[in-house]
Amino acid sequence: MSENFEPKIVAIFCYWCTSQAAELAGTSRMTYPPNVRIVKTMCTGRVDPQFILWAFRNGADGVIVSGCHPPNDCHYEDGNFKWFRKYVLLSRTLEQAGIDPKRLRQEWISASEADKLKKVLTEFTEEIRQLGPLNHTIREGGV
Amino acid sequence: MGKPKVGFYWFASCGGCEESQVDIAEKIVDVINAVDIAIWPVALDFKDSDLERMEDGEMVACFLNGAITNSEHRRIAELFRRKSKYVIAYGACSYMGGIPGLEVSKDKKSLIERVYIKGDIVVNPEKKVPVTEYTEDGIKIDIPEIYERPYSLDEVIDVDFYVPGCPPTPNVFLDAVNTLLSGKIPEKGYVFGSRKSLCNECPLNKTKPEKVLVKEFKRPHEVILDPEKCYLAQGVICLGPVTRGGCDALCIKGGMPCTGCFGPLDGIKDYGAKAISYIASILDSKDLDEIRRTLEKIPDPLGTFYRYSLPGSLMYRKRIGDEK
Amino acid sequence: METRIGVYICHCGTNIAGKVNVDEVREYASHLKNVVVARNYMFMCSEPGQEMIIKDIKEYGLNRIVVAACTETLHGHTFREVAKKGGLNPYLVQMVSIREFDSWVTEDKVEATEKAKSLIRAGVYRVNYHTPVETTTYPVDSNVLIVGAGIAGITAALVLADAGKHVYLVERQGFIGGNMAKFDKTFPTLDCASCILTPKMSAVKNNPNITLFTYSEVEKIDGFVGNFDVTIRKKPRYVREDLCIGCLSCIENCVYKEPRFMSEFDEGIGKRKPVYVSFPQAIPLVPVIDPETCIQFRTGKCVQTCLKGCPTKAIDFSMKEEIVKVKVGAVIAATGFKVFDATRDTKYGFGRYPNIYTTIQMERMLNSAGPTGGEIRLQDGSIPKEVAIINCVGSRNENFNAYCSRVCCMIGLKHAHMLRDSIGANVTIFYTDIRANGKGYEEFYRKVMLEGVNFVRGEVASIIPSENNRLTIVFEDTLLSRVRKKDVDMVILNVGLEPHDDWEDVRKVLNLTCTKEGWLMEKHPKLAPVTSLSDGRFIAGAAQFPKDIPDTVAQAEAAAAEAMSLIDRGFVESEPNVIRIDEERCSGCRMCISVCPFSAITYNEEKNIAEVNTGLCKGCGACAAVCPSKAISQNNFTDEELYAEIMGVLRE
Amino acid sequence: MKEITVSPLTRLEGHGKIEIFLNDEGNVEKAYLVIDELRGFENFCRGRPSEDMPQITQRICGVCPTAHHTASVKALDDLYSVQPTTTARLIRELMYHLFMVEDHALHFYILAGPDIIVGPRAPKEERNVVGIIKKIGLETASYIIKTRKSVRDMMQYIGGKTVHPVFGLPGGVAKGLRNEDRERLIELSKAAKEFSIKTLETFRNLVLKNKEYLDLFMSDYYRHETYYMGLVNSRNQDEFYDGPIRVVDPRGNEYAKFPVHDYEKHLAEHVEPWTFVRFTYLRNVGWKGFVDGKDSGIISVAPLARLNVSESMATPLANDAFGEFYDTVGEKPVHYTLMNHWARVIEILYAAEKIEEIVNNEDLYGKNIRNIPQRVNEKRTGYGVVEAPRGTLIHKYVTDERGVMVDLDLIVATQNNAARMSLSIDKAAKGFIKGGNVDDGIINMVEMAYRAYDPCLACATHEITGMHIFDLNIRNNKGEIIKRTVIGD
Repeated sequence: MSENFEPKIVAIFCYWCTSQAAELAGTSRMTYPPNVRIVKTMCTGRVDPQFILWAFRNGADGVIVSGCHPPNDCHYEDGNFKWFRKYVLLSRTLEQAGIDPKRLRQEWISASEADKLKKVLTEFTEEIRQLGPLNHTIREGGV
Repeated sequence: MGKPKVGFYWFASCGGCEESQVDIAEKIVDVINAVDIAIWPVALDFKDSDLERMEDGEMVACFLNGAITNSEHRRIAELFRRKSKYVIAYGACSYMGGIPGLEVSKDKKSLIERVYIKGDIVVNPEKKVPVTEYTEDGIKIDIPEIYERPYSLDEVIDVDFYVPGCPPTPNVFLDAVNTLLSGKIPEKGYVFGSRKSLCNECPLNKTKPEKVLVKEFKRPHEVILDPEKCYLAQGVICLGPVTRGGCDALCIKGGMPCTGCFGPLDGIKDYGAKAISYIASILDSKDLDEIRRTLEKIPDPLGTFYRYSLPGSLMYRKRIGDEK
Repeated sequence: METRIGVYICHCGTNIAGKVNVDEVREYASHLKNVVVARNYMFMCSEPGQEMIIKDIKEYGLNRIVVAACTETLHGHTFREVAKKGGLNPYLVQMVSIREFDSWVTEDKVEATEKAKSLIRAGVYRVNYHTPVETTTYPVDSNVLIVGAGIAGITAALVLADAGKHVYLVERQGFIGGNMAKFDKTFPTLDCASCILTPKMSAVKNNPNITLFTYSEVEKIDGFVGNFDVTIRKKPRYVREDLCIGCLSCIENCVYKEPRFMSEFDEGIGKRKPVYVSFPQAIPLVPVIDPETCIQFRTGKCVQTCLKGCPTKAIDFSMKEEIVKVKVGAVIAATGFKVFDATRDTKYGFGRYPNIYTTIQMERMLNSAGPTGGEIRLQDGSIPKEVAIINCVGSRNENFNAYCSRVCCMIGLKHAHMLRDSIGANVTIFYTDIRANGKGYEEFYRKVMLEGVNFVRGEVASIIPSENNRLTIVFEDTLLSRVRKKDVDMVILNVGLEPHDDWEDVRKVLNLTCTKEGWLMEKHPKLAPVTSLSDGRFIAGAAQFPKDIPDTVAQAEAAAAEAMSLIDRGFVESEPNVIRIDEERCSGCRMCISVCPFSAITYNEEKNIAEVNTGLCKGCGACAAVCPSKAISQNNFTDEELYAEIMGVLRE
Repeated sequence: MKEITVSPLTRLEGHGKIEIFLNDEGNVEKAYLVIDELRGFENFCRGRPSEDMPQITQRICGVCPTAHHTASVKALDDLYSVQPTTTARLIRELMYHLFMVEDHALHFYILAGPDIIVGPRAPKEERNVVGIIKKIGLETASYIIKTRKSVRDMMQYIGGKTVHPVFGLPGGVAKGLRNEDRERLIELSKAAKEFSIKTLETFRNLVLKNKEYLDLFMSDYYRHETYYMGLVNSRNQDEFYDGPIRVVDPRGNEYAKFPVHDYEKHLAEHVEPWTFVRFTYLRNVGWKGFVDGKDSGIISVAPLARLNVSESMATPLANDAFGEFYDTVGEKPVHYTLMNHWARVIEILYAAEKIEEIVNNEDLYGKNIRNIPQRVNEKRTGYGVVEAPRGTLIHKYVTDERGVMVDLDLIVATQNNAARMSLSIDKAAKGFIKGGNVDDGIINMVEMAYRAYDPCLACATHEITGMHIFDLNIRNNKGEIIKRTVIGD
């Protein structure tokens, strides 16, 4: 693993909880590694496992998905559970396929937990740095 | 102008694709009358040399089945690409990698050891294993370079159309042949078969409740399935919703759920991921531990959801040439 | 049409420009594919900033806008309006947060600049796939459905009716008033419950804007916010409301001379006849005939003295169930609570030994209109001298309900006071903690203490009968850490509050969410306590969680105000992020229907496809994630937009 | 001197190549059958649920999927200690015998047919289906195609799919038959029987009445005296679905008879570095290299072997044909490789008679088609065996307590024949190629030596990825490829 390896991390956050926490982290001027790039969906229930694989395929070394705390915080009743179920099954599949499941992280971060967001993102970036690059080349062709 | 020339060929495959072509039965006479089969190893004694002698683009179409697993396959595939106007990936192995594509997730070294040294009844005290270049008493035998993993055809050459199925049904094969003969050439990347999923043509779809929510996924040998009721609604994994139709729901009519050999529908980037998405989503639980426990009972997600499509999936992205 | 993108990078004073090299970023952005113009500016949200964009739209023929500034939450609306003014569909704008998600959270300037580039790249890739989104508006029906006619439902109904809205008030019991109608006095003011409730009940009856459905249940609610279609099932009471004059002579003339059957209203300590009213001032004052106990229904051979005695011949044994359909714009759920069934916790001996009552039975006993006429007597007819009140029965207990039922402490204090006051009994309250945190509550607690009521901080282990029909309470005195015993004549179990047994069904019919115990869920525990997660459906009273009368009334008024706010606006705007279903691709597999939390998708059997009601769709996109046929796409969050954005943040 | 490349080899199920080395006189020094790819079924089946094995392992071969499917399901029965119900077993057997009829017919008419019907040395443009049609007439050809189709349609009805059926589950089958199916089945069984009688007649007319052919069939170039192996029933009669494995020595005496659970005691595999196929041989006789005779453990399987291990056939017409076969050839066991073709058509007749028997069995139409296996909470091992058209096929599975595969061993028919096939290639090449003279007809006669086994190299190389490039290289004794000549030029 090269010394100057900078992991690329995609963070998919739900609009109502974790994106708001990320905004709060911003307004509170909390810093975390710039490796993390946030992509928003309305709900983690919208997250299709294809997005995760697409991110890995396009060069992500780690992907984190975070939504509202279960059981009741989800703005759409139980989107967080829907994501969690997909996450559990996808994680096991990644492991079988030889992709370290640690590269896909799942969190619950509420709108008020900017400190947790900072901690998790910092930790995750470090963890992926330790794991090293996921050597997958980009395939030709666009979307 | 003579009859259009077509070719059939096999790479790493099981022969089921050829069977499916032979299974058009009496219609084979029509096909033979309509086209000039330039190469078809299962039935005709034309050789590679006949292929090499052809002009570039001399064949209108070739139907290539089987995955690409060695340098010889690749050479022949490239030859077909040159000689043929349209290349059709025929069958699940060629289209998506197929069942032997599951090999992708395994370690090749352990395989060699398992098969040739530790095989259950192998007697091999000298630990001889096959080599790619064997020399003895001035005799030299070459074996083509075997790739680290199987590839779907479009990972190796440009493919125009796809005929799905493991194997394709005779009907979908005939559809492809007739479409091409009619001159109504579909757009590049077209996959023959239905535009809709298996559910659309499944005889059990009408028995499916409006909401399908499952408390537990059962394995087919653990229960007696009601053949008159949607298998998914009975808690058995059926990949009908995520699988292209056009197969006439043969497995369903045979009393078993769909395992996905026709592959994904248009616009789906990764079959297995999409299957995971809906299977996981219909699990009826709002308890994190219970979710883990219940999903743990699906013993083999990779083999279940990527049974036919692992090499061509988003999971793997190393292409030929990237290996070295 | 050719895609022409304009990229606008805001300095936000030094908030962004202090960390991000905005010129470098602009230069970078200007070379991205399809970008026609890229600019940076001090304050993009300012009037000149906005004007700049509008001018560019016209001048450069822009058809997509990327604004790299603060966040969507903060200024998304602003820039959508800008696009609109420039003649573009507002959803052809993509906001990229390079302040909250970059300059404010990144230490290093170079890194912040690089990150800004990648975020803008993602925005540019994404905006290529944006399509115009049209929202629609729907008119709102001005009628309101209120489910449950306890004090919460009654209050909300009156507020709305007084404002000129028409209310359909549905009560499953034969008479309105709910639990409050059973009470004798209310804490801490000790005013008579019926004195304050009865006028409101009459007002409900007399208000032309209120249509009252008693002995009725809501069968289902179709439609969506502003346009609900409600189906109400009226059970037959066998006394016709249109003919009955409320003289109650049918009850008097019943073949049963004496009441013989357990009265539900009296919580099992009083009796009624097969034809009955809950209490003499019941609203509506139209008796109900109980077919389970009425001889005519059981044998078909009654002499029907009730009918003979009825001056208007209002009794009609052939009445059938009736289905009524109404249209409303909003729904208020005020379905109330039930009390904990004290037999479930066997250590209290409730139901097995005499002289053990629940608080709600005590309310009936204390009530002068109740079965005992307000007399407190032991079963042998004597007056109890020693009474124990045991708090937290079924509450604050992991085996039953972990939560505090909030009202019991005050009820216990009230009963202690009333028992001392009326019969001079010696009262001991066994408590866990006394919680008296309302207006005047602590003062009342102090007053009762000074009156000589005994307080024992104790955990009751068991109640067993002892000599002379007395009861022995074995308890741990938690202050002394000692097991003690006390003999009493009567025990009052201060039972907690619970959701109704059929809360799951109610929840489904009303399409609301519940906590795991079954309490209705509010949209936000603090900021939206009367709004539910389903648009146009509001919640009031103890159905949400145990609460006392003042809180219940306040919440009911708030729910009424919320409903009114919706109605008076007159229209609802559809959610922009709704989904669309492509008929050509849909295979009718129904996975989307299985995951939709809002029942917005239905199955069209004839066409074998799924169809969405965009009025019900809230735009979570769960179905789009699931759809195995890629037939569903979510506005502003299509697969292509998200793939492009993910690719954008990753590509160098 | 010339070098000959024939690629791909044709009209077989599988993939590999033949390397022939010539000495200075242009005679064959040594010929190798080389199989050159790795498919890894024994690798990637690990970690898969055992109940998926019938559907996964059959992807080894699309020509004989029913054989793998059935061997696999039987291994699962054993693994879960559950017996199929009477009805289920009959359904499986019905499917299996239908499969035997169509598969043997495919080989006889389509794959090997050109050699027999059109002629070994006919021009290659004619050595195919079209040539056959020309020779036998469109009407007869249509009859063959239609009969085969009706058999395969029935297989689809029973098994879900013809190629890669889905119906097998431990303890039974997924789908039962109904009383309404009876008429169609009886009709089909009659058609199959008629077809099999006609096929035997065709063989008699083409080969037995043609001295040139008969001489070729009984040519020493195609003869090896080896051991033979196959399943038999309790009366030592040819059996496809179940039974003990019987081995006879080159003289025809019983050498061993054992249940499949004991296969590890009796069989062993030899590895050569120049090919990916493993060579099965008799462990207790031992590996003596590529030689035949009583002291060499090389065995042979497939139709000829099955007849050789049998004392008679269980059905009357097939038994008559069995008698005729041994009387005509005049030895037992018969050691001529090409006699596999005759044995094959006798087996078609046998299978057809069995079908007739099964469809008239009332139990076939029963409702009880599954016994549910008891949950296994322990590591288990299960064995399954069938006679595939191409010979004895063994599946052995080892699972963990969840019923997930931790290990498996597959002994496939062509693997059992691999050593003898190498002998055949070598012997035929040495016999036919003299003084460097090679032409298309000669090469085809070498190819006929392996084709008679109806080899399924896809099967043989289940551990091998891919197949189908079947080169024929002829080199000098220094191993150099000398000159490139293309057959047919």
